[in-house]
Amino acid sequence: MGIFLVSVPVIAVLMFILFKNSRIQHIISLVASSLSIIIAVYLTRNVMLFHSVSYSAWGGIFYIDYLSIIVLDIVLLISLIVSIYSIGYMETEIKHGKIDRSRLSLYYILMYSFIFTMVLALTVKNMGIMWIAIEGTTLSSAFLVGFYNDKCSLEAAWKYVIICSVGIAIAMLGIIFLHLSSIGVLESQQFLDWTALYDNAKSLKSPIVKLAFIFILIGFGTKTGLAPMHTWLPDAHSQAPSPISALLSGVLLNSAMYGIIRAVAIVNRNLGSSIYTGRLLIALGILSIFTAAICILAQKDYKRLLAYSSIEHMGIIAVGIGIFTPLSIFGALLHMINHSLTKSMLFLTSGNILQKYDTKQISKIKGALKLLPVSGIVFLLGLFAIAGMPPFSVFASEFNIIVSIFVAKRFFVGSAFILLLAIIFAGIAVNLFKIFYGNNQEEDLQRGETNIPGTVAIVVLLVVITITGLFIPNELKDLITQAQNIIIGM
Amino acid sequence: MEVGLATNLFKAAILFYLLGAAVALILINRHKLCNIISNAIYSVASALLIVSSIIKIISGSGQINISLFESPIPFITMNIRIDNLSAIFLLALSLLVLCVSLYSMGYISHYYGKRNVGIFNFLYSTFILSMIFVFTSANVVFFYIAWELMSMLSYFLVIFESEHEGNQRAGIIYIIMTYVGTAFLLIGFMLIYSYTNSFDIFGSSAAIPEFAKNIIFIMFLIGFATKAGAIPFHVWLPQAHPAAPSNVSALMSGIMIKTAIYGFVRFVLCYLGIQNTWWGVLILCIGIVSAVLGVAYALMEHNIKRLLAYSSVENIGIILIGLGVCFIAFAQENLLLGEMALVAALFHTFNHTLFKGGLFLGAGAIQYSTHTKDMEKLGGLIKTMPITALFILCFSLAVSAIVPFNGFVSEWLTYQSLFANIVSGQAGLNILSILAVAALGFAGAMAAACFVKLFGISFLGLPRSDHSLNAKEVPITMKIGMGMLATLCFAIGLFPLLILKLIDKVVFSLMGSSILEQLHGGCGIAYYSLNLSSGSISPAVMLIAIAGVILLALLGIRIIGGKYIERKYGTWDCGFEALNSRMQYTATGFSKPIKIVFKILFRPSRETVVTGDLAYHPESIEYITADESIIEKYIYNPVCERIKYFSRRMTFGVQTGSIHSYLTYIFVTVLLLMLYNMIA
Amino acid sequence: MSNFFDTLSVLILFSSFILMANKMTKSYIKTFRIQSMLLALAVGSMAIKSIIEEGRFDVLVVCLLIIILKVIYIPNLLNKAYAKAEYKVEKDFILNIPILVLVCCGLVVFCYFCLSTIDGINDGVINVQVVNSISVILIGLFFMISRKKAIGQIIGFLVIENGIFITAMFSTQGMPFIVDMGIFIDMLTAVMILGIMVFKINEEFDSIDIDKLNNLKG
Amino acid sequence: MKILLYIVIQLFVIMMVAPLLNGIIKKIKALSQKRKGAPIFQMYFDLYKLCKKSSVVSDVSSWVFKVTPYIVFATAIAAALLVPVSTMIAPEQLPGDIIMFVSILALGRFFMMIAALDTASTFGGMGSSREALISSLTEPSILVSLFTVGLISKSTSLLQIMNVMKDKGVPLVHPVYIMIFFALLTIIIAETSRIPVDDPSTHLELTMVHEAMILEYSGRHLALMEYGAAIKQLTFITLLVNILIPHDQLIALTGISAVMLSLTIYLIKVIGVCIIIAIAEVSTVKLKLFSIPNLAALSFILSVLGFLQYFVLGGRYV
Repeated sequence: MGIFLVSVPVIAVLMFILFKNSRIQHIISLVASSLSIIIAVYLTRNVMLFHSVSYSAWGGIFYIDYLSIIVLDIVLLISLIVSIYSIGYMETEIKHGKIDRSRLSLYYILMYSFIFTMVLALTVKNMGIMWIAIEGTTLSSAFLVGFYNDKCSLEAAWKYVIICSVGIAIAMLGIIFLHLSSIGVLESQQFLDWTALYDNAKSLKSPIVKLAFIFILIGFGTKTGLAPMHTWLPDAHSQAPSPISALLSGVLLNSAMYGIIRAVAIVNRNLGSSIYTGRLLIALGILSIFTAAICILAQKDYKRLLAYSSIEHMGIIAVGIGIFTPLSIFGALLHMINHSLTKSMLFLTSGNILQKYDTKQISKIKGALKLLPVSGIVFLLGLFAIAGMPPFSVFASEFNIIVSIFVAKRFFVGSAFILLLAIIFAGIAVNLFKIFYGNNQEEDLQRGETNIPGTVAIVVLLVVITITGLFIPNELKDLITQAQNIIIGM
Repeated sequence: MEVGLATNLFKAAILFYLLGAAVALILINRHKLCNIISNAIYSVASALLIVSSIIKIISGSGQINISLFESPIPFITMNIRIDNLSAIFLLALSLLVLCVSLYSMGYISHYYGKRNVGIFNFLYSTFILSMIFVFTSANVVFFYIAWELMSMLSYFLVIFESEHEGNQRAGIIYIIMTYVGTAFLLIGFMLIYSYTNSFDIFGSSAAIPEFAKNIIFIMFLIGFATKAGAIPFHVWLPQAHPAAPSNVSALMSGIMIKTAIYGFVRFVLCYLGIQNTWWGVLILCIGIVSAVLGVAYALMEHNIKRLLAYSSVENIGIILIGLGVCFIAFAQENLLLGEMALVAALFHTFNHTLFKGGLFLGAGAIQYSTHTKDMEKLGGLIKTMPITALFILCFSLAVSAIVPFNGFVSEWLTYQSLFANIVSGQAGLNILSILAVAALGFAGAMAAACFVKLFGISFLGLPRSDHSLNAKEVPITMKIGMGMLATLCFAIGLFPLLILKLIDKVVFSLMGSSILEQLHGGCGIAYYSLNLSSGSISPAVMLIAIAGVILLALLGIRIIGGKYIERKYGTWDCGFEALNSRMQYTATGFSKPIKIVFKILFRPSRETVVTGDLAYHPESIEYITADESIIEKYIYNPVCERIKYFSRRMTFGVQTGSIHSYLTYIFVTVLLLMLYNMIA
Repeated sequence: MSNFFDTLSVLILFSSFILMANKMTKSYIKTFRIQSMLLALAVGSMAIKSIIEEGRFDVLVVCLLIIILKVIYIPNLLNKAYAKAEYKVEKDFILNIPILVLVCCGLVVFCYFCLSTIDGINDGVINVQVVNSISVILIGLFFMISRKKAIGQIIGFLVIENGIFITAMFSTQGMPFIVDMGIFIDMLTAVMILGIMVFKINEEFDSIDIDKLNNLKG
Repeated sequence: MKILLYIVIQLFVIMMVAPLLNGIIKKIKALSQKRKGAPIFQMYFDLYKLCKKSSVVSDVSSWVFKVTPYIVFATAIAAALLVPVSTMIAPEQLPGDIIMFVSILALGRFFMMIAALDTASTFGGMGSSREALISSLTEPSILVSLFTVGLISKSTSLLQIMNVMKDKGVPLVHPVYIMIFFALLTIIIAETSRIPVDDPSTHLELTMVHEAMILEYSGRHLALMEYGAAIKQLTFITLLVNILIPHDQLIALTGISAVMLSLTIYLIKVIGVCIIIAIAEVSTVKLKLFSIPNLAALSFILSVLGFLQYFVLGGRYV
């Protein structure tokens, strides 16, 4: 079944290559993503029944447990919504003549290979292959970032590939050291297998593990967008087509963060304390939030602003993991989910705004609430949500993380954290709120939504994040709690 | 049994508000119907809430507990606990909401067809609900959620007329200030939790060390002072309150900023307990500054609603003076004085809710019939809108602390508590208290001037523009809304014990002893405290005296001078024939002397623009005066500029666009972390 | 045997010094080719060793792949990509060449100090190979920083790859086979994608000067 | 019973004496200018005449205009009722204290100010705006000084204060009271619109404040206004003399004769203060509006100094 999960995108890619008719391609993508959702649901059930799912195929490298299933579900859910959204979006782009119809299949091919690499990264237990998959995500999304083939997007793509590849290469170095530290502890068929590494973490060579960790942190941190390795992120997110931005920000960052979490779990178990990793993670996390705050204050481009806000939230998750108490891990995982949903909603909405106004400049946009009755409201509420206003879901997880920081008696970190969040909200309010009101100068824009299905999907997302702010199903809670136990090691 | 009744009434009220919200959304396209029905529902709900809270207070110091729901997410639990303190604030809230809702039936009618009344009423009711929950939440998380919701919803209401640039700016300043303030609150709550491991508002703070309590107090001070709009955290208030529709401004200025007072009493006084005298001193100082500066800036405004907003700052200052004395007294274990100061503060809170709400409704009425908020365009409205004029006169007298209206009684209590706070032996405090007395006096006189200006310029004299010339009296429902408030102000002014008894019960249930024995004598108030016995007043008697004298005067003059003969004639114009409305004193002119005397506060600037080349016959001469608040000029604007500059520099310094610098970051990070690894 | 590997690692390190000291685009590629040859030599000898000792042939395959890809294919690809590039000599660096080389020496020393304390790398006698190969990685990264043209970036990236590869080889006698394969595939695609992008950039900006790519800031 | 008696006597004394003072002051001024001047009782005649006259009402004005004179008059009287002319006739409890006293006067002033704006005349606006300035300048010092004496006698009730002061004998020897005395004197000059703050005997628009506000009034309304002003003035003087120069402790007699004696002494004191005021008027010139703050500041500083003298620095009192 897991094999199907991995193979669905591959098959989809092949079919895209075969069928050139765009309508058929839309259908294929819908079918593929909904199929993978169904499989994901099935897998989730299995995981909840048997605690983990693994397959003998390909030397048994496929292994899914609570942690990976959470991230996996996020990936597939977002990709379903994105594929729904993409139909309307791409059609409009073609109508506006931004791209010609022939590139549609390229879009889908790249998008599904992107999804494939992410699914692969989350379903294998061999760190080497996970690394390969994550490098794969860079390569497959490179041309998506540069999809419009203009100066800016090419530049963004170039920076994206170079910086991420270098970072990932450093991560590889870390993995090699992890491998080195495990030589003599594991026998050869379970080399680099993180379940094995985790089980025997106590007997690994700590000095090398520590060395390995810093390289892994830098490497995957680059992909996660932790400052100061975040520099590729605003460019890529702002230049990619909006659905892809949603995928990048809502999904890719989480997959990279997943790698870090795995490493942290092993290292902390090996060292027997979270001080070593905690210092680094909290430092990088706060630094990311700070950088995001500063940049958001001075931002003129709304997609870049959203991108910086992603950096901020990755920082928050990093801090949560750095604290490394059950509560903070719970908060971090919950925050992963909430941030993915909220942020991808925002990026998709920004896609609608972009298509309506045909500019990324905040100053050129006025009266979004009038022109886009649905998207406008969703975007406004979404901004409140991403800033952590109750009753939206981001608030709940942020609150958990903040509480855990203070319970860990790290008062200065906590206060800085809260104040920085306030500054970020201020930045968003100052820069972005003005797009909603007033009347836009050029009158030729007519009122109303393009891309109805996409808008419906967005509204669904909004409803979801509003409800989950106050209430989450117990199954999800168990899932997260189990994952947290896996990380903490109980 | 009574408590049970109160509980059920409370639940019913909540359900009614929800119902109203639902109705507003259902009838979203039938503007008139939607407005009438939902406002009727809100009025009913408020009536229920009034009864419920009164029953609650009278029925003694028990508590109403309602558990709403428990979320699977950690800490997200919502349960309600109403004690007398919550109840008195609920009473104020519901009284105001009742009047405002009646008023809105008429007031909103000018939105029909233009704006989305359904959304408005939905926001309106949810806003009220959020405030109710702020007053009644039993755990910090729920309080925080309600607090944030209150800010967000009120923000939406502030920018409801969002097509004006000014309103957008006001909304942004408001939401930012309140969010940052709340961040400080959150830090405070978190510190509390980190020591006590509980979010229970009614829990004990024994586990918190002294030092931490001071920090927490500072955090709360910043947070709540921001919401209260006390100087120097007030900048949002004169922006946001005028921007909102008037019935919302009435709610915001009348009760929303009081949530901060509730917060002070609930969290600092009841939860933390007063540790040091300097807490009270700090609050007292803030109060003094707010009272003086607030009214001073109010006097300079000629936009009615901005004037009222600044006057809210002043009244918050007066309330804070009361609170400050209360805190000082409790810090020195002077229970009786502390309780009286608390009574004074709560009573003034209550009164301010009534008359400031009324004033904003009045401003709304003016705007409704003249379509302007600018005094310079008004005048002579007393002829076209006599009833409204009468009501606004009452509110003006009340807010200027003049007998026989309610404002006077609470200020009297504040004076008395300051009076009692002065005992020989504590030099610093004495000086502070006497300064507070002086400040109160100054504020009182300035407030009187301020509202003479408001009433005199906009209602008396000749109409200064067509706006006021063709004004019409407002619909009956609006009059009812204002009238009820005016009546309340007058009644409470005459028989203060009506409310004082309730407030005394509140204080009794908080502090365990009552000062009702000191507040004796039918409708008079007298206060005797520790070895000093000071005066007693009786507004009613004074009123009777005044009335008697007036009758006597009428009688006497009738006897001496015979029948009253009156000749109508033009105003004295020094023989210059064509006296016109532009020759009246303007609002600006009225406050000019004070502006000049207190230059230091207003930084007045003026310029004369002469167009046309002819030296002696210019085409036009334009005379522009401006003044700006020193707080903005010297604190907020520079800071904002710095932040903006810094952030832009940083942003372009970090995100340079050159891939080499990006790679350098990674490179340096690698080296640093390797060093860290070597050291750690 | 280990002396032999030490010598090789030193040579590889030295080759990256040469790379850093270079100005000519062509000689970048040459130097990289030489480095890859050295790498192949190391891996090859290791392969022979492993065949003799354990009868594993996968290392040999890896060695062949290196020869095919890194020694032959990629250099040719790069040469083609730069055949029509308008410039042959790189003029401006962030620092001048001698200082760059000195900085590289500093990097080696730094690595030595940072790693020598770690037991596992320093069990009794310090594992020179690991130190050298990590220095190679850092130098590769530094090379990317120091060169302004796109080719500098690609070469630097490849040098980093080499560094990682020999680290893997020297420290752990080779990663699991499948991982090696994956790495190769990734590297190949990466280089191809970069090549394509270089073409596109050349069209859009009519130059491959990376410094022209600075529209996205703030 | 006693309260009724009090009201009757108090009203009688106040209403009889109040107009007299203006006469006296005017007389003294005239004599000092080598004029004969109007008879002392001139103001009674004026009031009588005004009552008989019909009144001209501006057609712009509203009911506020006509109500105001009665309210001003009534508030003046009501305020006067709070300041007993002699402690002998006073009941135990009065329905108001310092703060009530100030607030009652504020009521009258409020109406006077809006009435001035009611007629749309420039003078009125000018007058009320200046009145606003002056009142807000004097309010703090009047409160501080009254509070100081109140604190010394541990009460804010004027009657109480007078009683305590009475027991202190002749308090003026103590520095505190001297300062309070002069502070209050300055306030009286400002409040009763006398030179150097205001010139009651001019209609020059540059100088007038109080006159500008009642400029539109005529007939019985004017009478009430003038009478109210006179009563207010007397009330302030009573406040001053009965608090700071108590005399009842000197009277050994009891019964009606004592009251008579006390009242006569009271009259003498009042006239004495009038003479001081008159001398001040003749010996100074009217300040320009923007120098009034200095005067107010002076009186404020005096009152605060008095407070400091007593409460912070010393703490001992006679």
